[in-house]
Amino acid sequence: MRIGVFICHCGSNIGGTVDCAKVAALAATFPDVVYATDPMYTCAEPGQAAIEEAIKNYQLDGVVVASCSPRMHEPTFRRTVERAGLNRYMFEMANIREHVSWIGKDIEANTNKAAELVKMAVAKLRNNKALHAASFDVNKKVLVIGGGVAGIQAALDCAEGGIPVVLVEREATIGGKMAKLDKTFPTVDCSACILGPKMVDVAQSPNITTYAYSEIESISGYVGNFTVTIRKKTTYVDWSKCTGCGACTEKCPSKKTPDAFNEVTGLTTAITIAFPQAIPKKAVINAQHCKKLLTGKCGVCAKTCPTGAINYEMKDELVTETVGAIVAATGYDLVDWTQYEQYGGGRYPDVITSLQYERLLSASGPTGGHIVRPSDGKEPKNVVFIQCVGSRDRSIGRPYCSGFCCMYTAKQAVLTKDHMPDSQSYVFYMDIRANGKLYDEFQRRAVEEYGTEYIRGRVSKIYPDGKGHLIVKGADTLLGQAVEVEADLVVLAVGVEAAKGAARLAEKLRISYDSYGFFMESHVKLKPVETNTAGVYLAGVCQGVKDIPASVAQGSAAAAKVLSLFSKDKLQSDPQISQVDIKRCIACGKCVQTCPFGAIELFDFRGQQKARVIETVCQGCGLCTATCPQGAIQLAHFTDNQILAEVDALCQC
Amino acid sequence: MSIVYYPGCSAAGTSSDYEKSTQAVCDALGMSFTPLPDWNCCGSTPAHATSTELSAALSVRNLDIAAKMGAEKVATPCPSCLSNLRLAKKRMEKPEFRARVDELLDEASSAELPQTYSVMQLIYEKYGSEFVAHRVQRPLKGLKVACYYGCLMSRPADIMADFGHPENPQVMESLLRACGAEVVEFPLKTECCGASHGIPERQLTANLSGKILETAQNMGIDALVAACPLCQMNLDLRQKQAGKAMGKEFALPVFYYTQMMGMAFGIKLSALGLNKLVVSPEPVLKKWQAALKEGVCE
Amino acid sequence: MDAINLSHKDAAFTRAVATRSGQSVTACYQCGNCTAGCPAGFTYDMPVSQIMRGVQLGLKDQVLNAKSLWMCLSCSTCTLRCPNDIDVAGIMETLRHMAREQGQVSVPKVNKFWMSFLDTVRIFGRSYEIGVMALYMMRSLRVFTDVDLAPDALSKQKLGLMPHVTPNGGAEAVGRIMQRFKERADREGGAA
Amino acid sequence: MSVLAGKELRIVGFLCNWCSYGGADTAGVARATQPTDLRIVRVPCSGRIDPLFILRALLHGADGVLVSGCHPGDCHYAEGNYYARRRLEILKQFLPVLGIDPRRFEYTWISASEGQRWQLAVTKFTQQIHELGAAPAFENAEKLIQIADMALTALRPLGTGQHAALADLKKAIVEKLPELDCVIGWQQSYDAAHSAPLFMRKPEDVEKLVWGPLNVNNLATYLPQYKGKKVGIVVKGCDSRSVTQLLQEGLINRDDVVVFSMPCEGTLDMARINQALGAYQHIDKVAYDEAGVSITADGKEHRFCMVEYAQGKCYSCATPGAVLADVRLGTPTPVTGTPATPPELALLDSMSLSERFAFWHTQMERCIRCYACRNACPMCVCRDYCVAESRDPHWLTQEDTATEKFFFQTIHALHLAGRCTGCGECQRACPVGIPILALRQQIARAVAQTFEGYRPGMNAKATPPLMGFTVEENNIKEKDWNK
Repeated sequence: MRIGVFICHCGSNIGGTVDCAKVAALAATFPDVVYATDPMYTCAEPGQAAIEEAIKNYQLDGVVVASCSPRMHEPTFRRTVERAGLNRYMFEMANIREHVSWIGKDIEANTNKAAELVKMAVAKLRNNKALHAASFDVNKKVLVIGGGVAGIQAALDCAEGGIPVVLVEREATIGGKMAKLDKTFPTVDCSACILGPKMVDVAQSPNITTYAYSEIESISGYVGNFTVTIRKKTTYVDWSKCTGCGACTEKCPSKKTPDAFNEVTGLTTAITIAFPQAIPKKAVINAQHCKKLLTGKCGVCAKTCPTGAINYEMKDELVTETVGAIVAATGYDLVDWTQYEQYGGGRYPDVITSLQYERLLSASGPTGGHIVRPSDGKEPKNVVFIQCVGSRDRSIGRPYCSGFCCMYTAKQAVLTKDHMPDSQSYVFYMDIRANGKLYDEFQRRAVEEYGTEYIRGRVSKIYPDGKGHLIVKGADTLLGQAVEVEADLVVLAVGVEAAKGAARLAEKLRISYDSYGFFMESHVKLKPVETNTAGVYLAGVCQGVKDIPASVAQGSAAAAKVLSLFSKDKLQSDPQISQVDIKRCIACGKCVQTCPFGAIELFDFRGQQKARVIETVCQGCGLCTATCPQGAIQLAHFTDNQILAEVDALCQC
Repeated sequence: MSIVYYPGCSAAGTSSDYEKSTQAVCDALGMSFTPLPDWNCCGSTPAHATSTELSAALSVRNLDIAAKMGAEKVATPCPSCLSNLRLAKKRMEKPEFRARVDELLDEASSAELPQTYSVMQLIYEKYGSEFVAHRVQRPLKGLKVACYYGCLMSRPADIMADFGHPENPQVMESLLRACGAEVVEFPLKTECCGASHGIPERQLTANLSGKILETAQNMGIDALVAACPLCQMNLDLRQKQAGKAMGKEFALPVFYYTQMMGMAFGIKLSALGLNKLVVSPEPVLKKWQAALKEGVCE
Repeated sequence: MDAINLSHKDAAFTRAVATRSGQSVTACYQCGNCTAGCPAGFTYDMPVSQIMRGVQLGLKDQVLNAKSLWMCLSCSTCTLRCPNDIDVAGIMETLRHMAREQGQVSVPKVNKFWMSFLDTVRIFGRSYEIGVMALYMMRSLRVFTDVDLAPDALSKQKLGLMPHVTPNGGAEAVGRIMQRFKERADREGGAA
Repeated sequence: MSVLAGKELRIVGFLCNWCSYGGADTAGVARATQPTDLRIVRVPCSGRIDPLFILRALLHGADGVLVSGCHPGDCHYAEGNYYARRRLEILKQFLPVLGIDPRRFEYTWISASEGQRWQLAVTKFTQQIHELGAAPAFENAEKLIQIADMALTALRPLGTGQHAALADLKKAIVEKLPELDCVIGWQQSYDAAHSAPLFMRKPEDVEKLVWGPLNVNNLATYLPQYKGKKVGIVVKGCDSRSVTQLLQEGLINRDDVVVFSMPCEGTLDMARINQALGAYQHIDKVAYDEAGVSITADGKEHRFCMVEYAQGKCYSCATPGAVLADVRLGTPTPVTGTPATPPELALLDSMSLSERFAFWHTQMERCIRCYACRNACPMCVCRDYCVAESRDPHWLTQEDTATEKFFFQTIHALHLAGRCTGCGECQRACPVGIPILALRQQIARAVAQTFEGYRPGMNAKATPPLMGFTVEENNIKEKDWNK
């Protein structure tokens, strides 16, 4: 074999702490290595051209690049060697950046380590075989999980591109958090006025099938051919008959049901339509509060319904859809702020969340857009906003910034003054993060034109003074003093966290999530929409905190990814799958028993039982290879001999 | 195995009423303690403000005697002692620290030192509010009270995690509710009263106690209930000073929780040291007795 | 006010505070929660959050001279509510120890009260109120500051008039602890 | 390239591509400083990691091996790490009997976002390996010869089976024989002091059947080759466990096998008996009584008491009667007490790690690589496709070193993990008498401890522990790097 080795300096990223020239010199002495060099930037155009040239000039039949993580550039270099006529699997990478130069400063140790990693890569490459991808059909249909603004955008863009879309939403209506907002910053647009038309488009698009009040039960398959089971949760209302007329909600006697859409700022009926612009506009019975379901007596809604849609016997239903790609857009939930005992832990009615405040501000909210104190229904005068509740707080395990609270707080302060010109707003903040288009200007207006008092410091405690006020004890660090405000209403800018159940969904999607439950993108800078599972894309806050414009942009980006994936009629399968050596197989069935994907089957081969791999089902985990005692089933590109070669290259010296 | 009792210095002076009522309530519940012989002062704030090691040495001497008696737990009514004894045990887990402290002691301390608990926590964990309610003979009817723990009963949070939320403990509330009192949630229950600065910086203490008393009085309660000798002294003996600082006049009796429990258990008032309260408890007692009589008529 | 020259900051001081308290000083992002919650803050010459800032910047003299160190009540509200899990009260305590070692006691009466308290503990093994008072008055050269309380205090027997001596040599044992502590502190160069 | 003297040790890491390799990348991106000793082998999934890769590394010069995969529940391939967790845990418990410090191997779970956790794990593990120092080389181990003490108290009476219902058994076999291709039993071998397998096809063959302490062979070994044919087999209790295990793995069909059993009273340790008899010309007489056998060879009488000369496995045997049988004859043998550690394993237990290393090195120097151990094993089903003699995969070289031979023994032992019934045929078959059964016994002990007392060959319906998993493992603790 003739192997070429390229030790990348990556500017000073590697060159700074690894003697690349020395590594190249050492590499030249490794078995089968006929050419070794140390380019400055291997991944750049001249670097790649140099590889292609070397392949031709030195008749190389294998290439090792020692540079960054293969998770970053393995696909890049595979394409490079392919352009020069080699099989793309006749290529190995040694990670001497993330695993060497960036984690230690000892040049001698780093250089030695880099050389050994190259030696391992060469040893493995000597055992590599050319692999050829098979091609398979793509099911050009996409699943969008989550019907918030990001999911809506992704669904609409895909539908516009002619792709059938299955949109699954956990709640009874799409719209997500944005549907609950009164106005949006920095333009103070009416949220319902800009989101509403998009929701209607979803309802009217012939390409979009919406499953509201539904959740993902399970997902199997792989890029191009996923099979998804969707659990349609029991609504007790036959939606095929429900016209959304609302007659049932007028007659329902259980009028003290907490109103989830209004963030429990008000009450509703046990059978309810989330809000007038809901899509789909269908009724749902809340089983915890329905008299008929709790006691068996009532049935008013069934009597009222003009289409006979009510069905108290209804059960959850499972439906199966097959799709070729998936967009996860599951959004966020608010941090459980009641753990802040110093802010009353949820016991003071006049300490509310910013999302509850949105409902109070909203003309379609429980108070018709009048700001009143939940405790006594009176209009507040002094309104205190506290930022970073549940954000930038290590003590509760939420050290990250929630990104948009600074802006919506400024918006809410502005709206407060609009609603109640005599009111005075105070905002306790730590830093103002207003780095969007027109954002800082807007925040300054809140101060300069609306007279909002911004106080730089965190709040230590809120307590009722026993005379109807809430004492807010904070600090003004600019003044260097503790300060107090006698507040009538306190609004907490509660931070965001990954939506409940995000981790469980990630497991079903086989994608990673970070320690806070946000889904992991493929690369934090360069692949913010892709995941490490082919065919699964991300949009919106499920990937990390972001505001509406960013969520919409990512929704469109995810749709673009889906459309480009679907632009091909066939996809190439990953040839790194298991293969059975028929003569070694004794049909003991251990591989069949352990394969997580059911990708191995026994078949009759000239009168004898043998195992075989179903190519399109095998995902390439290699569990079977580790299970087979006689080594009869081998995972291509990670065979026993390849890994043994790596181990031996390291140990037998 | 036995629980060893560490009374703390104030038990013999400022808070002999706390001591008396604690003993009476424990007797009534059937909780027995072995006295810790030859105990010494934990050093309180002055010791730890001087040196962590000195403070630990003073505390460890007590824990060590208890350990050698085979004690499983140490009980103390005083939150300040509790905090010092617990911190000392925790810090002794570090070998370097232990070596430094052992150097100060007559002999090296036992490897395993017993953990310290407030008497309140022991009562609550051993008997629970249901049993306490069962023991009540003269429920605290008609009395609206607020609980005040002070700053050390539930803090520092990392060593007092077993007592409840450091901002909002509920043990005293449960016990007093079991005794029949109407207990209001007191938002300042763990705010500081000014502690031992009463002597050198009386204005500081007067201000802090004043704020607590003011909020408490605004809530329309009959009495404030405390669990710390120093807090009780600052809120009761210094109530006039606090009033002056706030420009108000307070007349809010400040009981120990054990006095309230003792009353409910039907223990003779003289055995509860109520005579030591500076702000007269008479209005509270009258209201209570009137409510009890009413109950009889019903 | 002269500008503080940060290029001369005392990095060793910052490190010493971090090591002795076991706390990460850099974790503080100056939110001011400690200042907001500090019950004694209104008596401070330098609020807690600024003490933390002073420590970060190595402003040793300014920090160790602060009266705040002596007005701190050790109630640990600052620690409890710190969003960065810093034991701020622990840092205040460390600073108090360091200040005393350097002989910088900016509020002598508080320290005198503490010393009086420890004296009674040293002699009797336990504290007793009249003893503390007497010693404190001698030290601070002032008469009983709480005269207004005397009638109530005395009539309600709030003050222990007799020292309660530990019975079985405990007082002597405590005396020996204090003695060893003092000797070691002298030896190690700190003023106890 | 050798290890940087005085600076580094040889540490090999096996990391799954999706979580832990990503976690190591995340640590790198965060510039999280780490010791430089570790070299990472990237694999798709922790389930891909054959424990033998780790042993290969440890026997060939690695001072430590660190494996890391996705957290249980988060596997990119849904279940791979659940299998890995069980296999790696058993490996960790296997290492000490080899003489390898189990602290030289750790496995952990680190997600792609946990750069800090990765930094902590690498730092702590490297520190742990530096505390242990460089691993001793197997080839350099000192000489150490020790022999197991066989004087043990048996859990059941040992005897010579003189009251066995042999006549009834023969009758039963003759009755069944017409439906069967053959029935496998024992007959006298080249002399009366030895037995050999007997394949009965005709009624007159049945007359040759013998029963007694000389019937040492585990006849279950022959069953897989009859797969598809109807056969009968005569079993001792221990043999029946092999039959059960073969059934569990589907290597034979229940409908095709008729099992004949009688309670076993123990078998003789032929290695010691042959040694006592020495070289002889002729066996004059073999006489049985209740307690033992008297063998007269060349006119000299040798007395072998069962309590003294039984096979090691017989002392701790708790299944003298068959676990499963179609025809069961004779009175069951009572079993009292709980099994003690078998003598071979007890010997290893009594040694230090370095003594075990020395012991095995000495023993492996004696190994002639005849593979008799493998050929005798009823569970060794690969036969002609054993990895020992293959180039693809190429696990073993033909180099005649103690290390290669020892590595073969570990391959055999790990391939049997959770499957070996402890019949001891491997050890009995060894012509040079290496106590290799101890390796299998250690794994059996680890499997029983980890999987709620699981014993292979007791239930044909059970799932072998290493072929399955549970989401929560009661007895497998996650490595806590903060300690």
